Amino acid sequence: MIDKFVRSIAEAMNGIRDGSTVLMAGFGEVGAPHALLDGLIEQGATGLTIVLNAAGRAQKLGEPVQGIARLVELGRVRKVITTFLRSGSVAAEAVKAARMEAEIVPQGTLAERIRAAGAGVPAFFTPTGAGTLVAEGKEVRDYGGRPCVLELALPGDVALVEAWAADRWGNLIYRDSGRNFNPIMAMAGRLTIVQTHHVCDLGQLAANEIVTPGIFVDRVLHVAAGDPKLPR
Amino acid sequence: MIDKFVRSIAEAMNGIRDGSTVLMAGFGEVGAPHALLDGLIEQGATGLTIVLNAAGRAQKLGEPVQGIARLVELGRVRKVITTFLRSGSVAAEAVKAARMEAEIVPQGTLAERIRAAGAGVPAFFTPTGAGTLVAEGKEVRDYGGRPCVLELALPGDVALVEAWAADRWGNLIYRDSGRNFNPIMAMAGRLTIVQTHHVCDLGQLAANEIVTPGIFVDRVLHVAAGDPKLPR
Amino acid sequence: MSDTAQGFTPLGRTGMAARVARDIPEGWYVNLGIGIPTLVADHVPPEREVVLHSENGILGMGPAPAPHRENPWLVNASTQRVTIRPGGSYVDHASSFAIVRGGHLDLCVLGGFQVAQNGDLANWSQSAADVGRQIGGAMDLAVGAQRVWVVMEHVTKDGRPRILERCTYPLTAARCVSRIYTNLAVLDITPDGLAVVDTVAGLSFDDLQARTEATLRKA
Amino acid sequence: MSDTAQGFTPLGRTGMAARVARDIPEGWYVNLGIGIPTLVADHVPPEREVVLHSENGILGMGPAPAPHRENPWLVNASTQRVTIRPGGSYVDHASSFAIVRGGHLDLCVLGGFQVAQNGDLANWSQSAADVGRQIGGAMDLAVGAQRVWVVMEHVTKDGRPRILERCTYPLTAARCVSRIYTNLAVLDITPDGLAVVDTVAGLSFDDLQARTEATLRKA
Repeated sequence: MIDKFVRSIAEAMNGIRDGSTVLMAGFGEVGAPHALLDGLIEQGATGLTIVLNAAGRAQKLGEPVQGIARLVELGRVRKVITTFLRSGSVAAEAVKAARMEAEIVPQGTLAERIRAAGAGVPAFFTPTGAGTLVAEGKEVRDYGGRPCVLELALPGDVALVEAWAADRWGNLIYRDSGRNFNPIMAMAGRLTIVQTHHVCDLGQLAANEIVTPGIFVDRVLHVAAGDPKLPR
Repeated sequence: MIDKFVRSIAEAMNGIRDGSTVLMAGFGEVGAPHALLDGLIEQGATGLTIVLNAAGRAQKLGEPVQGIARLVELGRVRKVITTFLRSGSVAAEAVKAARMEAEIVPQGTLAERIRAAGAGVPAFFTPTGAGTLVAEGKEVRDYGGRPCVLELALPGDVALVEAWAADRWGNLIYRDSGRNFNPIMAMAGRLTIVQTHHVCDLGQLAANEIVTPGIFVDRVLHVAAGDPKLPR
Repeated sequence: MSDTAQGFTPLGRTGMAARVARDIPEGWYVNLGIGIPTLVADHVPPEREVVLHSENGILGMGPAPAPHRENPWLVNASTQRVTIRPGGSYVDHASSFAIVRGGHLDLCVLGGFQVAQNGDLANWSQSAADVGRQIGGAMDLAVGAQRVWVVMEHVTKDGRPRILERCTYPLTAARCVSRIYTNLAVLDITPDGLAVVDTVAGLSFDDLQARTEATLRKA
Repeated sequence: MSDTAQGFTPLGRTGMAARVARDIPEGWYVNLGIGIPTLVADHVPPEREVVLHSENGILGMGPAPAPHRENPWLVNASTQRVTIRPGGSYVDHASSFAIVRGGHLDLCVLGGFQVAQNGDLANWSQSAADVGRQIGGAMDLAVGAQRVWVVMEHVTKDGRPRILERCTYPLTAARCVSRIYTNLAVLDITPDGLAVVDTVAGLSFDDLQARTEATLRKA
């Protein structure tokens, strides 16, 4: 019997190695695998490359340092690949102090690079970023009279995903704008680890409504995380 | 009020021009827009490039010449782009007699080229076809030690799509293996025309279950076509 | 600087948003960027069906929810809680930017730091040396949407022009902007240069030109 | 040619399919090509969970439906009516081949015209000059799946070998096959050449080599 459920955070995080590239889903706290990120902080892997939409908010005085900011503060992140590096964030400070690298990527290019990795497409051309700093050092070629930049697939050794509901085959559905990067990161992770709010029996998720088929998923952990909170 | 419904096949087909590239969805008769194809035959546009998974079956003696075979027989097709050109089909005979061109494409490359067109990606590399006849005349480049072929996006001037249900915004869902090429062809058509089995009120299709958002759809025609039939 | 003393009243943020909204016809698919562009949604009359797209995979986004009716699972690209209209739908991030890059949006309204007379846009960084960099979805939107309108103050806080012969900040995209809405005027970017579509009452063409580096012409 | 007179019995189509099925462990994601590979599904014991993929966007495909229980909206890549198992799902064609090309299938079982000793596969055309060409999904499957097993008759109808030093037909993909199941034997393609895993009872190594152009070695 196929059963991708694991029983603990430790089991979910087992085997993540130093130097891994970790894809981390979520957009504006919604659909973000917070419990798995906490698990990764606990697990100890270092020298990580973290791929995520936004590398944390401006850190306010006295506010606890959590999530990606915590991982950066611990010196465990070698590089972030992101679309937003905000001034005043722990990540921006680490970059300024040359303790961490940052690659800032247009959001559509980030999404397409991740999907390409999952789809076995090693590289593609996109008009996004042509004629900007983003194109520096990259091959540019005209298609239909428009300059286009060659971008490479961005696979993850690990993908951390949050689902609304999952079954033992690892089939997933998402809730509302919690979908965001989750389906494509699930595709692109060599080891895809999911935290899910709800657990379904096999067959309970309708075949026409499953968004991520279990073929993309390796491990599922049931975490009734509660509703996403807005940044204060 | 946005209302993409049209009232007749003639209205659905209005304005399709000679020389158009037409994307035609369906796989094994399931999810195939038969009524729209009949409408195209009626409408009269010629010099067409037709993109579809399989360019018809071997024609049996006495069997009526229908669908793509009929369009080819009428001399209206300049070229087919397809994954299956079957010996004994009207299309294969037309190619043999040099009355029509054919480009035979691996199925995954066909699907990805169509999706790329819809996604604004003008070209991509794929390992599929490297070292085969498919790669002839194409740029090949190594990624991760594997030769990969540069393939171009394949947009349609027109896409013909079959849905299970649609609303007036053009939101679509599909039934079972009737999904196949429909969502990607809907994305890639400059003019996307849909025949739908069922009509829903706006809001009746759940936001989390819509497969093709109406942004990809231009016209919808209600055609209660009945169940797909197997080839005899 | 009080321009009212000079015989005209610049638009506020709300006024600028309302002016943009006036020009969006029914049936368009539109992405509204962070800042003033987000306010545009409040000024499209509810009976006019305009389908709003958000980068995080929403089509058919509705207004802010009523108090105590918030859906914590539904935020826009600015991380504000929003609603979804009947007919709305969700897609993943790759599909969301397939919509953007694939040319499926009729319009994107973006904020700007600078716009050049050829349509070049700079809206994400004031220096190539900046560490804090926030590209987000702007580069994709700028190259992908059928039309890009920029809404911004006509000049900087210290009075320097933002509408330039050539951008000095790092570009978001080249030759992408077709129209600029400012607190003083609406300008079209045409093959023959910048054309003034309209101005706030009491502001003369020469007054506007004085606040604009690029050369203007009457439409 | 009756090989039974020679002291051994070649496997039939069913026997070949059953032999392949024996080697597929629980939990694998598998695509079964047209022809004999399709029959493999019937020989995986129902209690062994193997998830079958079909190019037209099905995961978790089940066996043929009972009579009068057909779902006309559900066909496999060979256009035969099939069923879907609990846990099955549907994806669009681009996603279906993202699964294939992206390396997500543990195994693909394909038919073949010819296999070379280096793993080259030819299974779609007997001549570069053919007009009828049926590539379908084979090229994507051959490059994308983690393992490619080929199942085919050991020799052609007129007795010529199909397992060659080098393919003479147009290639489907280079160096993709890892194992060959024939009506006579199971062969592994290894860096050291073709290794015989097993043969039908009564068939000697020399008999097998006589029917094979490429050089064999004992495993």
